[in-house]
Amino acid sequence: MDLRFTDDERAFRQEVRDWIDANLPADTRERLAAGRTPTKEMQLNWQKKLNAKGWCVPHWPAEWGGRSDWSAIKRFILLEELQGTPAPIPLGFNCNMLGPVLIAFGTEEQKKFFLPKLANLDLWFCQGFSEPGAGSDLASLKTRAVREGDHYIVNGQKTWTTLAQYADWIFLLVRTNPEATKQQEGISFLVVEMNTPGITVRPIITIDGAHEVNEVFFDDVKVPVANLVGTEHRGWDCAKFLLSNERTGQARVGASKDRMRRLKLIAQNAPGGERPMIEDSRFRERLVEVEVQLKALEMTTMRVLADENRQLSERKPNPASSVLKIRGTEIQQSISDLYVMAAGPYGMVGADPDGDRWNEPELAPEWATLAQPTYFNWRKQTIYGGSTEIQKNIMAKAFLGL
Amino acid sequence: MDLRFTDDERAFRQEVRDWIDANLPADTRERLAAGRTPTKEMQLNWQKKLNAKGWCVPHWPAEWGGRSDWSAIKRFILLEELQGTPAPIPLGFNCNMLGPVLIAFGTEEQKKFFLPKLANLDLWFCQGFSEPGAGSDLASLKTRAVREGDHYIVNGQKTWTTLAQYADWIFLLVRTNPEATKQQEGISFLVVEMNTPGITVRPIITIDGAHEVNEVFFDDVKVPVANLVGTEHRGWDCAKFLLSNERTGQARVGASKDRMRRLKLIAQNAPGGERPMIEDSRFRERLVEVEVQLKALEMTTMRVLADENRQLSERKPNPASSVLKIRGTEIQQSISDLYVMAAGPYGMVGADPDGDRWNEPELAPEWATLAQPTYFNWRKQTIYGGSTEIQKNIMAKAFLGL
Amino acid sequence: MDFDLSEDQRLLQDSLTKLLADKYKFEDRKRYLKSATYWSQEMWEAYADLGLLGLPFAEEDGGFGAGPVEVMLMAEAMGSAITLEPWLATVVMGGGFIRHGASAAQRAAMVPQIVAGKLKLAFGYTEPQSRHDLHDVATTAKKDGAGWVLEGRKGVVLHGDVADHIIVTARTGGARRDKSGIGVFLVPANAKGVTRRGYPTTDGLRGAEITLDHVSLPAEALLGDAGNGLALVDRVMDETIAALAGEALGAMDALQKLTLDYLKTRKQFGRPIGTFQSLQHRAAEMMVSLEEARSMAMLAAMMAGEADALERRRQMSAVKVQIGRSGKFIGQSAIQLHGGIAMTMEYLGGHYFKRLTTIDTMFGDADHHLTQLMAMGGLNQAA
Amino acid sequence: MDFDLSEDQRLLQDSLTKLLADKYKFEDRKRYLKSATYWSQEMWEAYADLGLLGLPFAEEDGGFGAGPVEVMLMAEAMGSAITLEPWLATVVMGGGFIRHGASAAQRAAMVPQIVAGKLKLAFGYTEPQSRHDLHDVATTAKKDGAGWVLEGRKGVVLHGDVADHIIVTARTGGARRDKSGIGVFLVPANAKGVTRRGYPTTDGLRGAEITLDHVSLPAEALLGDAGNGLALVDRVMDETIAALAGEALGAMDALQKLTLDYLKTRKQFGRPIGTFQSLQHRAAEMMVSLEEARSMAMLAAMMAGEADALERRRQMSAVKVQIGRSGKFIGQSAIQLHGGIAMTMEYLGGHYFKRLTTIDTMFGDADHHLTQLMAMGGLNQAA
Repeated sequence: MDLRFTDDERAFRQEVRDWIDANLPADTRERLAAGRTPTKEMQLNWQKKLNAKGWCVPHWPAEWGGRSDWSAIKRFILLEELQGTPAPIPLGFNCNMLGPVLIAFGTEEQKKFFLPKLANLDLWFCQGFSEPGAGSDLASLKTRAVREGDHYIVNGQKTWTTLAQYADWIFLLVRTNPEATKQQEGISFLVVEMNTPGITVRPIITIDGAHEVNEVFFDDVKVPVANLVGTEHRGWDCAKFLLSNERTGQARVGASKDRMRRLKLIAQNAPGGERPMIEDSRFRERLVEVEVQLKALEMTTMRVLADENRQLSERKPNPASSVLKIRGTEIQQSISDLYVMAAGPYGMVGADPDGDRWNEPELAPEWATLAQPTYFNWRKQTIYGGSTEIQKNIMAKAFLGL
Repeated sequence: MDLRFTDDERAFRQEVRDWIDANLPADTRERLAAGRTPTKEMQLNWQKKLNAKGWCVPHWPAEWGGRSDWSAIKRFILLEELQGTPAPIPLGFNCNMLGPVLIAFGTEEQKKFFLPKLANLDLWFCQGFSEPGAGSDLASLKTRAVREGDHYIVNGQKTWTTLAQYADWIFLLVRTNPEATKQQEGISFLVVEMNTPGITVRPIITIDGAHEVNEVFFDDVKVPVANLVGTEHRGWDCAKFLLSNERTGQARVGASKDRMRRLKLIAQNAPGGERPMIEDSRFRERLVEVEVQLKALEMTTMRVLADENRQLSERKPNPASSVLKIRGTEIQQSISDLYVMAAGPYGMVGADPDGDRWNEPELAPEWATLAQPTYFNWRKQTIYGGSTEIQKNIMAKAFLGL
Repeated sequence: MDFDLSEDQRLLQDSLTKLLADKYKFEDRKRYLKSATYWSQEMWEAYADLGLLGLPFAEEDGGFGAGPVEVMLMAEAMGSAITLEPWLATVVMGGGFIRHGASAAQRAAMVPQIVAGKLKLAFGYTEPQSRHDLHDVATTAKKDGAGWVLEGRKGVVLHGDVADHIIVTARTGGARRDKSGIGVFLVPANAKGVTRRGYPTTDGLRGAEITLDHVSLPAEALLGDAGNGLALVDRVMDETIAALAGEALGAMDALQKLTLDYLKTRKQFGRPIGTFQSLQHRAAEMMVSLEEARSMAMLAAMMAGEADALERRRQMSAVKVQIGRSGKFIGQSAIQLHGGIAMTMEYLGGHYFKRLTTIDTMFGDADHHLTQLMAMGGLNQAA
Repeated sequence: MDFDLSEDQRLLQDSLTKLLADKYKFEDRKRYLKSATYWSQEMWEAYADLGLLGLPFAEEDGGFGAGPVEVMLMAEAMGSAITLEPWLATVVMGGGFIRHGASAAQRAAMVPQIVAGKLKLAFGYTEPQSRHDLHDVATTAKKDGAGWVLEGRKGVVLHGDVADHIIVTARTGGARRDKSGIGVFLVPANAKGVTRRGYPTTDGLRGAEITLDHVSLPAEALLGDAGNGLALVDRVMDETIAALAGEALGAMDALQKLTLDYLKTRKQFGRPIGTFQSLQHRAAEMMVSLEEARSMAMLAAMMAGEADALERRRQMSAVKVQIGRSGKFIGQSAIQLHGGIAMTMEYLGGHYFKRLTTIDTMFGDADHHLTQLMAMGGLNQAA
């Protein structure tokens, strides 16, 4: 047992850091540092650079651009540095969700056509899983796909579709056999071009004023049968595989560390009564409480990574992995709450109703005006990707034997 | 809406306070102030005094010594002053549990025989409800009573029987009809003399080292049929009635206020590093947090009392009452935890294995050596009298409609 | 001790509740948000008709002489509809300064105007550096003959964009964070040197940044004592916190109801989600927290008029801590129990959550008041 | 980075786990508690046979040269059986002072004795006024020729009743709370002027009050520097906290398992209580808390040997905060999920709860270390 990073690992971290510094456009870094999401152009530009460097999909097999010589820890170091700079991270829908599914379940043609484009973000994918009636109970989805010759005819509605407004394609779950005895059976996994006739995207504006998610309507949408991934009616296998991937990413340790680092810097100057905010005892105490939790999360992430480093055959379900989503999201929410506290009354300055957020230094610092919207937005963390309640249900079954 | 105490109420409080000061023996007050329970003699002596004053059972009907001219608030003031002195409060088993049950369900003979003795503690009752297999699921009790002529023959086991070692009598639930279709049916409510042959009391020592609760075994115990309270097989009605009584007492606001007052005094001298403990910012913060919760609990108690002041016919189930048990017990536990914090390392000084607790000032102050045992003991608060989980289940049904 | 409402109180409560049920549905509110003022002039007039704008003013000044209990009841009703109008700013805050600080002549001139809905007020006390500290005042008031000249900036002034008069704190003496040397001034919004910029607050209400650039005011613009204005501010703030506690309570109560409805109707895994024990228990904890807030809002109404300022401030800090804690717990829990739906602008629930967040922020958040309470020795002073 | 145990580590762990499974059942423990020393001499000898008493000492001194990872593994196993023997006091605490503070001659004399189970040590640092502050030392050490004379009182000395030597802090200069002017002294328990009174601690272990009444000591009784002993104390304390984190982890893990077993077997309302979702979720939260503690215990083992004292103390404070928080949450939850049964002396569960409570108290509770961490600027210093 040796819990320190090796010299190699430390050297790699420095290499990543130097390369990011040399290549990341200043406007991208600034926008992300303020806690905002990258623009579409920023994401495209950066992911292509990363991919050219060979750092976009290291977890894929070598033949598809992956780096099988990398340890899980090395992959984590890259991710942590990207989150910590902060820089855009490779689009999850492409690289962590659809990519691995295609590698495991796709045909050779599908792999050849899609994988390079996913890595290079030549195609932007979004995810069509949730439906208005199927949230935590994903398997109760109702969107139908009926086979007619070489096509499926898809009808139904997806919701919470993140960045559908940017997407070229969507991967989705559809019900192909409504007669199946179990809900999980009779579901299929399709990929569909967003510009197919019959698809309508409607924005959902969230309480922070952002347009991040959408409803996607399917009205007699014709999808070639070749767009089926895996076996017909067995799409649930793909979905389960997809949802179990990349647990360590969910903890977002690098991002949280960066947010904390910035908050401490901010609080050294932000007004906090007699002294700067960092000297406020309640603030400092809450800050330190989160630091301790975050350190435990970081160590736990390492433990899970060490497991991922093992051969699949040696791996046992690791209860530590359950910490990652539950605490990782709680910590992110706590940090957003600390920003609200630090912002104080000026945190109430809201968005310009005519469009973009205020960003006029004479009114309030950008971090302060973003504090409450971010806090609002991050309530989603404990809801999506398997809510905290669902996580605990899973734990009770998988690890506790209850 | 006028939330202040009336002049009458204030005068009554002063009267109570003066009377307690004049009548409570110093050794009783000191023992209770240290956070210990009264000895049997102290309880007997004090309750008889209270009863002679007419202050023991004010909530009973006038013919049995009650004070129908008193408002619920007046009763509360008395209770709060007793808890706050602190002085022993009238034995709950006698005055708040069995007494009201007899008044509602007992025969004239039972009332005449028992009620005066209950009030005056001429008979000390204990409660035989819980069984090893019937905790939260009280109605699953297994102790049997089989009728044979003029007697029931009782066999079975009760547990968690508080102060059974002091008791002259026990009231208990027994199963008289094991064939009943619902668990709650076929249960009867009996009163039994503790010196009846076949009854064995075995102490349960709790983790704080105290002997407060017992197991009580019934081995062919002959109980006269005249000792049945209410209707045979309908004992659940008595039990439900009993459990729904005196919700406001469960909050123990007066006791918690007294414990907090003492803690603040203690902390003014207890070592806390450079300055006394009261100046320790974490301690003070936790203290103030509890003060706020306790104030909310006190106001909530008042609201529920105001309801109890209404005619029965006007009363609606008041969701505020659910706060009392849940938060009241949490607050008591939090206070016990604050004592542990204040005691610091000297809180680890444990009980003398040969008998009584250390009480030698040269070792550590008594409050400090009692801090951890009290903290251990008070974990029971959220377990007994309907655990917090059971309370939430009840709320979900009764108030939330879930 | 008596928790029942009087007949008059009940009538007042019913009339506003009925008005809001009728005219302040979620769709109405969306419409009001799109109007020129971002709130409803029509509702403002309806409040005037109901007498709500004159509620706390003395009858001899043209008001209705109601007390903190009535104010709390109205605030509670408004909270349950998350109303947008400048009632708190004009009647409770502004009105508080007029009641406790203005001369008889000023009251005679202003109160009837307020009561009629023709005069709106706002209170500016936050400054870029002040955070929640009411005594942190960099804005200066310099004597100029019989009058005063004000110079400085006030931020996040609730409804400062539409107020006819802005009441501001300004330093007449001493250093920036001294507790003495603070005066309270009544500044006509159209006075020369006053510029203001309105914006929405995060909860959809209105705030404004107000710049005072050599603003000349007559002697009577000073409300109360030139050097001891902080006591007046504290008094009005405590009344405001009491009203805000009522508003928070109304919002929490409505959000709790909305959540319970959702738990009963939303189905997942083939049954209403409200049948899942973990969600039932969370809902039960929300109710406990709600009832604590209700108790403390009542305490606030009881203590708002307390003469002992230290005792009053202690209790109000405790109230603000509770409101903040309950609001956060109920707000966060409601979102969590709803899932994604409550995170959309199109759903009412998220708007309560946002309002509860700003209610915590306003006049000092729970952490701030906890610290204040610690400094004041806590609630129950050791003998 | 590598979380796997080496073959040697695994063997060591297995041998102690096996020994304890065999000889440290709950009934055995009750028996040991009733023996003359209130712990088991037989087990002490068994630990010696396994090499546990010499674990961290250098091989050249007669030890086994093991590191903090091995110490943590042993402590974890002992925590899972809540062992009673003075291993932490003798080997980790006492041993720490011998390793880092004693001369080569002292080490040569003492280490083989310790390893053989023939010498027991204790560390006295608490004083009636000191609370958790290691630098708060009223006990004095006055120069007396080449030697020293000690005067004072040490309290709650873990296993001080049976130790052959008591290691104590004493003030060689400066004022009571100065961080300099503290020396560390090795005091034979049978020295003239030493009186001690043993008692059980709340968790069933042993503590002692030790009075030093004009105790004359030779020059070599001083371990390390006469005025800079605090650095030595800090170093040993940090190693002790790392071991204690392991012990806490063992206790939490065992208590969690016990609770899960109970949830699966105890029936109420006609079904195992572990089928109730609210209890499942509480158990899941316990597991999250347990895994956090496990991660931080590993961090402790990693940082126990860190040369940068400030960085080491920061991390150890974070560890102690986590251990305290997790121990309290898991302990309280375990009792709650069990119901009354876990509150009885006859049930194992409550004893874990009590031990976890004293583990939090020892060497500064979570609140103390949170405050320490705040004073040190937190874990991750702003750049």
